[in-house]
Amino acid sequence: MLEIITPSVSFFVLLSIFFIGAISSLIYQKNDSIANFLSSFFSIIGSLCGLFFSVSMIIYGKNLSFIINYPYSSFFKISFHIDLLSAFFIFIISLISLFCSIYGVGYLKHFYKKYSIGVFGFFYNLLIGSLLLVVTASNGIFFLIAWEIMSISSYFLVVYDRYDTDNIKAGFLYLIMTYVGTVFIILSFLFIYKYIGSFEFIDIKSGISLIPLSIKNNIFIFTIIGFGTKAGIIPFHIWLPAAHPAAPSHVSALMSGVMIKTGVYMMIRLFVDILQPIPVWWGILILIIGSISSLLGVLYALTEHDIKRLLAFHSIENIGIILLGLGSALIFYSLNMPELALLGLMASLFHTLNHAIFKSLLFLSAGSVINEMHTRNIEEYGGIIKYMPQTAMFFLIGSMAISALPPFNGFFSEWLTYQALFQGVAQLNLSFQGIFIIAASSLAFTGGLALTCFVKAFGIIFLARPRSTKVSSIKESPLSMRIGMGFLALMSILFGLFSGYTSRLLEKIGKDLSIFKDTNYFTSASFYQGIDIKNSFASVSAPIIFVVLIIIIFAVIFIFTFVINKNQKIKIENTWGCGLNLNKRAEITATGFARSIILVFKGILKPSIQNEVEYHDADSRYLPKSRVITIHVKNIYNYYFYQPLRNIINIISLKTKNIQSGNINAYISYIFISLIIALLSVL
Amino acid sequence: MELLFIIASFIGTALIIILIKNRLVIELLSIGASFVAFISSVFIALKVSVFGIYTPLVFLSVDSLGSIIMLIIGLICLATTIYSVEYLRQETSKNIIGFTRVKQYFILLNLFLMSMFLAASANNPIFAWIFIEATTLSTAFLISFYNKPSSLEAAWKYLIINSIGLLLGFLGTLLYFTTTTNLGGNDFVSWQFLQDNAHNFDPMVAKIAFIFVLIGYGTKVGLVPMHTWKPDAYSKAPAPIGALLSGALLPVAFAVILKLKVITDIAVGPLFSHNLLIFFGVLSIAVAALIMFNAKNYKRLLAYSSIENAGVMAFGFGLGGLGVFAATLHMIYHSFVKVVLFLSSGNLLLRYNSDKIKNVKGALSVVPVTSVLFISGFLIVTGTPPFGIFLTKMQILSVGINTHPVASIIALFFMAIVFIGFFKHVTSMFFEEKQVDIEISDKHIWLIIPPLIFLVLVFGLSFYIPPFLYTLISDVAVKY
Amino acid sequence: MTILIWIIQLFFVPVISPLIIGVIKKIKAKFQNRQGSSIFQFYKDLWKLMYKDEVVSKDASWIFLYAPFIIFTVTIAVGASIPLFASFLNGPTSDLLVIVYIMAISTFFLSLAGMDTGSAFGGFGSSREMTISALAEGGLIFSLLTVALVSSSTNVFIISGINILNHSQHLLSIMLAFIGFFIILLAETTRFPFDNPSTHLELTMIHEAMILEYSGKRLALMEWASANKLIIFIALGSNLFFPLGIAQNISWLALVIGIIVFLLKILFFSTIIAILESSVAKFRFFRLPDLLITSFILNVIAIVLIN
Amino acid sequence: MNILFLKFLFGVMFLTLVFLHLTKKNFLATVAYSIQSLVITIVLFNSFLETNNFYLLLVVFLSLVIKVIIAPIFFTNLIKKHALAFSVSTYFSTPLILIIISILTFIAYSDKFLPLTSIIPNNQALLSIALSVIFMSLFLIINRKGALSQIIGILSLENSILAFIIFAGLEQSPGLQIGVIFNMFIWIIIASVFISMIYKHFGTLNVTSMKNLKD
Repeated sequence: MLEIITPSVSFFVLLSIFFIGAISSLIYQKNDSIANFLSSFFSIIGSLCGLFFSVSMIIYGKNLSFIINYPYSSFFKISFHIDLLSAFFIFIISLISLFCSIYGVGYLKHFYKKYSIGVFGFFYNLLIGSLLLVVTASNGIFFLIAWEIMSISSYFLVVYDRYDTDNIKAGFLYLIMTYVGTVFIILSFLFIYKYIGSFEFIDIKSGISLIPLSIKNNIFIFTIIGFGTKAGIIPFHIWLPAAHPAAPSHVSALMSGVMIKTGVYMMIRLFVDILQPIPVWWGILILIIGSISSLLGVLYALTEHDIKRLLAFHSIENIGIILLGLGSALIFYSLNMPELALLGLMASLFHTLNHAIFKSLLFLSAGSVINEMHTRNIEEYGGIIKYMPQTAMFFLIGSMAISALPPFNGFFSEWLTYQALFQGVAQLNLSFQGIFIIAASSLAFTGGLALTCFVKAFGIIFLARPRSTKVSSIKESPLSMRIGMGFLALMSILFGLFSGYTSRLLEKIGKDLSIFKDTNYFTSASFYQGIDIKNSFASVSAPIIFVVLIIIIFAVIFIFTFVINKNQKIKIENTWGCGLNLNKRAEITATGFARSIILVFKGILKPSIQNEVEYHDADSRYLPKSRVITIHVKNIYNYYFYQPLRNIINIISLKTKNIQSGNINAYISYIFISLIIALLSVL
Repeated sequence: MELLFIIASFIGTALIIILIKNRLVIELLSIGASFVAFISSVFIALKVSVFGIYTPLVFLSVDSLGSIIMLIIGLICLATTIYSVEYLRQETSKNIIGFTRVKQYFILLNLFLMSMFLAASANNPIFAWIFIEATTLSTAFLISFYNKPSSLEAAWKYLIINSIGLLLGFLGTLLYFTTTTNLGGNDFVSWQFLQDNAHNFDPMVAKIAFIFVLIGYGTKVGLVPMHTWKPDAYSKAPAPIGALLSGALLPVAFAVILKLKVITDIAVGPLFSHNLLIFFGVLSIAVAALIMFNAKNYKRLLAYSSIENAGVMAFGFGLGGLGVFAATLHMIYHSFVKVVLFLSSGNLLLRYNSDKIKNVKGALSVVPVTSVLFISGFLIVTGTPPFGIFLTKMQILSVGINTHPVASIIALFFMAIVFIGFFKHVTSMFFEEKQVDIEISDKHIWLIIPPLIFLVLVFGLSFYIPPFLYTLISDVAVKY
Repeated sequence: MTILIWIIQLFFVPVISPLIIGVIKKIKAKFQNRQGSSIFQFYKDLWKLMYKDEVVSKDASWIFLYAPFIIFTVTIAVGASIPLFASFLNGPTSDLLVIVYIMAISTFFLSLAGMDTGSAFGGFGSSREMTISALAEGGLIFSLLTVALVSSSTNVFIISGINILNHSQHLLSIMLAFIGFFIILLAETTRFPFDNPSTHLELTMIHEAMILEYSGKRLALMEWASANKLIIFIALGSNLFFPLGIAQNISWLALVIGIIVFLLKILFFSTIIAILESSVAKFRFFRLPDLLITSFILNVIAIVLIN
Repeated sequence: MNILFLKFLFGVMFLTLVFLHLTKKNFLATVAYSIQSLVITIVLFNSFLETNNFYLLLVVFLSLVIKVIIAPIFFTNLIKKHALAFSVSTYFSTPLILIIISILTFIAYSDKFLPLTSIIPNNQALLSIALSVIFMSLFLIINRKGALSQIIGILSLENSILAFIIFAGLEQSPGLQIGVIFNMFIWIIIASVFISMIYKHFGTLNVTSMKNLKD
């Protein structure tokens, strides 16, 4: 059965499902529930077909490419080329959009009377459709069209809740940054077109030798800026913590789980596949960007009190980890060690998949908490585990996966990235070894800090006593939202358990790329599904770890509850508060928790701590009524780079505005002067 | 023969309206006239796509570029007349203007459309100059329609600057006649005649002539150093007139420059005119982008966007070859999108009766359909991909990167600033919470249908170009 | 025969760890020239706690209830997969990173349990614990990495199998790595310069603060788990950096020698810790990161010096 | 008519323009303009004599009627109606104006514009005078702040272009010339209507009062 659905017609059926969904939900926008039903029905069906299509593509390992030429312009052809790499990304897109759409059915109910659901459905399906187009397009212009449709539709989803002004600001910042990124991408395609004369990826790949090295470096810089802005690497990340929280939760899950991966996809497609004979310093730069983004991403996440901003910063950190894998792959390939390059690429692809899964799980569970609490500030949460036990469980699984704790999928992709970096440290000479050591240390510190951040997040949100009265009135999220999250948690465990099998598939995907045609495997499968690095440097097996932990836990629980002191009485009392009855002021707050880490890293973060004290009566300063301490970390990128840039453009524009001085004599003198200058210059 | 229909219908309606008192008859007559004009321009376009040239009379001939422009004018005149009927009814209901003003409006409108059609189809350069001068005269009073000091100031500046520009253009066109005088006969001198014996044109005189023409008709088109009248005129004129000025008048003026450019290219070689056009094009994109960054009035914003697009067209035509094809396509898309933008800004003005950007808040909930029109118009005009203008801009840039890399990079950079500036104003106008006192109403059908038709038209044209139009455009690409 | 060795390996750590705590307390008492409790006192305390009733706070959730079991299991699992006296019990869970990240699970649940009861001490204890463990993880991975690079495999058993001569070429880097590892050992098991295990002073306690709310069986498990953790780190410290005396093949003689040598190593390590605890004062909290960063730098230098 | 007399006529035209730059009174400006258009009609008459094509006579008559008679009448009753005796001041002081005028004439006479002025070699002197008059009238519009003097500046620009064209041998067929003159006639009517409207709204003809259309 799988055989018949791989031809190109099935891809068009897949695309058409989404576009039908978009149009139909627009038509029925008058009645909210029908529009909601239609849009999520089509997106679910569409993502299911996407799953079948990509799985069959990967298993049968076939490439698909077909071209529809557009009659009116010579260089723009609607051409698709789906190799295993794009099939893998189609798999990620459809997996996450499937569960987000299921989640969305329940989540959209609270938008019913406020905004039109039909418009939401339209842009939501358009976004998923354009995501599929982005990862399969193989003509520069067609890719740019899909890329911009994706940005525009995600913009309209970010500003969907438009009565809140900072959503608008966030959306504005988002579209401006993506647009500037697209301008850089257009620039690089123009340079390529200048030397190769065509926008087709296949022609570019074959004619790559025509481009001189200096131009190739420019193209590299432009593409890094362009796709880096979309992927959210450090200097260009300022839109990500603003835009993702503004969007409805299942859209921000889709955006941070999948959309920023399109930037990574294009980096892989360009650097690994198309512009291939590349100099070494490209890989080194990506490695450095990866380590900076991962380290700073997690540090900024620690200072955050808004749950969705915290998760958005973690997306930046995980993109950094993916880039570590990619950077090491590029370095290895330019030092002609193809097996290690394949290992690095496998690590980054595996982490892309894992990050998509656990990040969207985290966003969805955070979304259902916000949906109940109507505020994103975690200082007002607390004790939610008693009211929303299943959401708490999903958030726990998500945070354990993201901080790479073993039984879950996060650990195994980070393990692979570690192996790639260790091979770098072991086999390369001194100068490269230094860079790999920096990368490995940043990965190690990021792991530790991510653990701290998610202890803070989970502890402050779900554990201990409620910090605001709203908590007592909330109830568990509706069924469809829990199903969405449940499946994602299951996926996170499954991909952890079968990490051996998935790394085999990833290796097959990697070998499909032209540069890895003849490289032999560096990792091999052992009979119990583990991943073994060559000459037994290292090996890990997920099922064994899982089985060992489960057996010992049940043994310990059995022994210590039923064998020793079976009839032990447990009394429920207040927490020991040295005689005071503990209210919410005694609990630790998010600021308190992160204060020590922030002060340790105060060189990088430059925090500013203000404390306001309110006294009972003004003159006697001895009886403070309340004391509020706020730690604020300055956004240095905004302060030192983006704000001055905006001011310069503003000043120049104010200067040019007084061309329009209102005085007619001045206007006529402009014409006269330009006439004289033109005449004198020409004659 | 259809051309005569057009002219006759416009002159007829203009004269009859003077005599009639009943308002409904006036409106029906003008709509009828513009409908006749539209139908006959379509016929002319079909004829030209078949025969290549259409000359009903000795001094009226329409080539491919002329027919495209007549098609544009025909479409836009129909839409604007229908729109202005409803627009003026709204204005009279808010008793801003009386009946005499309405009558005066329709007379001048018909004269303006007639002179534009004649200018597009004139066979002799001086003949074309006379009718472009006639368009300036007929629109002078249309701009000062609201009889407020500010609209009077705008009209005065429009009149003075345009007359100076056209006089310089007049001198320039006359200099082209040095090739013909030594032949003695001062019989009727057509474009083709000038083009045939352009080879014995003294190159230095040709250069001076082209500069005079570019500066002269450049004021009419609105390239940068000569653009100063445009923001004032477009912001003070009623919305349909603004649409006509930027949608229809701009291509007409551009056509004259292009026809004269062909003659200079034969005499002096293409490089001279290309460099000038590219210089003025990039300059217009740059200055328009920078001024647009903090405009305060959304109609002036549209004016600067027309200047920027005029710059893009000049840049396209300056590149030659594939660039000309893209620039003509860009001209068509831009004219139609500008109509959508101006007419929806007219609706905004009717609802908010202030054209300051800061007074318009939360328009998406107040006038939902108009805001959707305006936002999609904005997305089209700034060249976001799925629509046609992105393709034409990319084509111009990709042709430009080969021959003039620095200029195209500067152009791309400023196009980004245009998007950012325009987008900043659109978000501040459309997305916030609406003011309390404005009630939601978008029920005047006739205010919505014309811009909607044009939006659908642009959307359709981005994907499918009818064959006859395609032949016309490729013929233009060959000749110019 | 191997099953017997597996059983010994599994039960060795939990059985021996209370003894070590007793020994350390005895040596510290000797330094403060007082008699001190017998070295088996800790066994009795555990037995006593096992049979006492328990008080659980009403704010606590299931995490507070099940955390002790998870933490204890982690120490058992890690105890079973590291080389104690034999280096041929190679299992898939004995990869260097797996061990480090499984230990991270125990820190994760320990600090969550600390925060769960909603008392100020628990919250601050977890915050300090997480700060230290975040900074210590870098040093831990890199110190074990040096040894792994020397023996070109990250499997802990293979590292302990390498004979001592091979180390002699990289003596300097092994020594630096060991010093770094020893600092990390003190940090992870919250021994002296980082945290005073015997105090309940809320300004300084880290580990004690998190298990403040526990009582009865769960408190016993927590104490026992921290003792196991000490043994695990000592085992890693001794067998990876000085792999002499470990049984290479399954013969009774080698095994007995292995166990004896391992016990001597443990004794030696606990005397060092006890001497350290009674001679050095506890560092101020914000000087600890500098200590951890120095350990990290030492490990990096060690790696660079390898080749 | 011989070349000497034509040179005299162009000299008169040059002087009228210089006078326009310096005059303070609107009435004198209109008089200067009517003299100028008289010169142009004479020149047209001279070209009629050479080609004795009767339509040209019609053109001469039309330009005489419109430019010499009707336009000044319009302007004079405008001046009377609104009592605008004094034309508003200029941007530059009078010595500076003279310097700029001389620079412009120098540019017109320089060899840069030789190809332009030697379209017909023997009229070379006349054409360079005409070119300098074109530049001066452009400068007049820029320099003057009064609306009326700006209009007179534009009309004198038109006259100077006509003069240049006639002597560059680019004279058009009479039909087109009638069209151009008819165009000019409508332009004069509209301009005068605008002047009265400006006076009604702004109370003064000073153009600098119209500068609130900045943004």
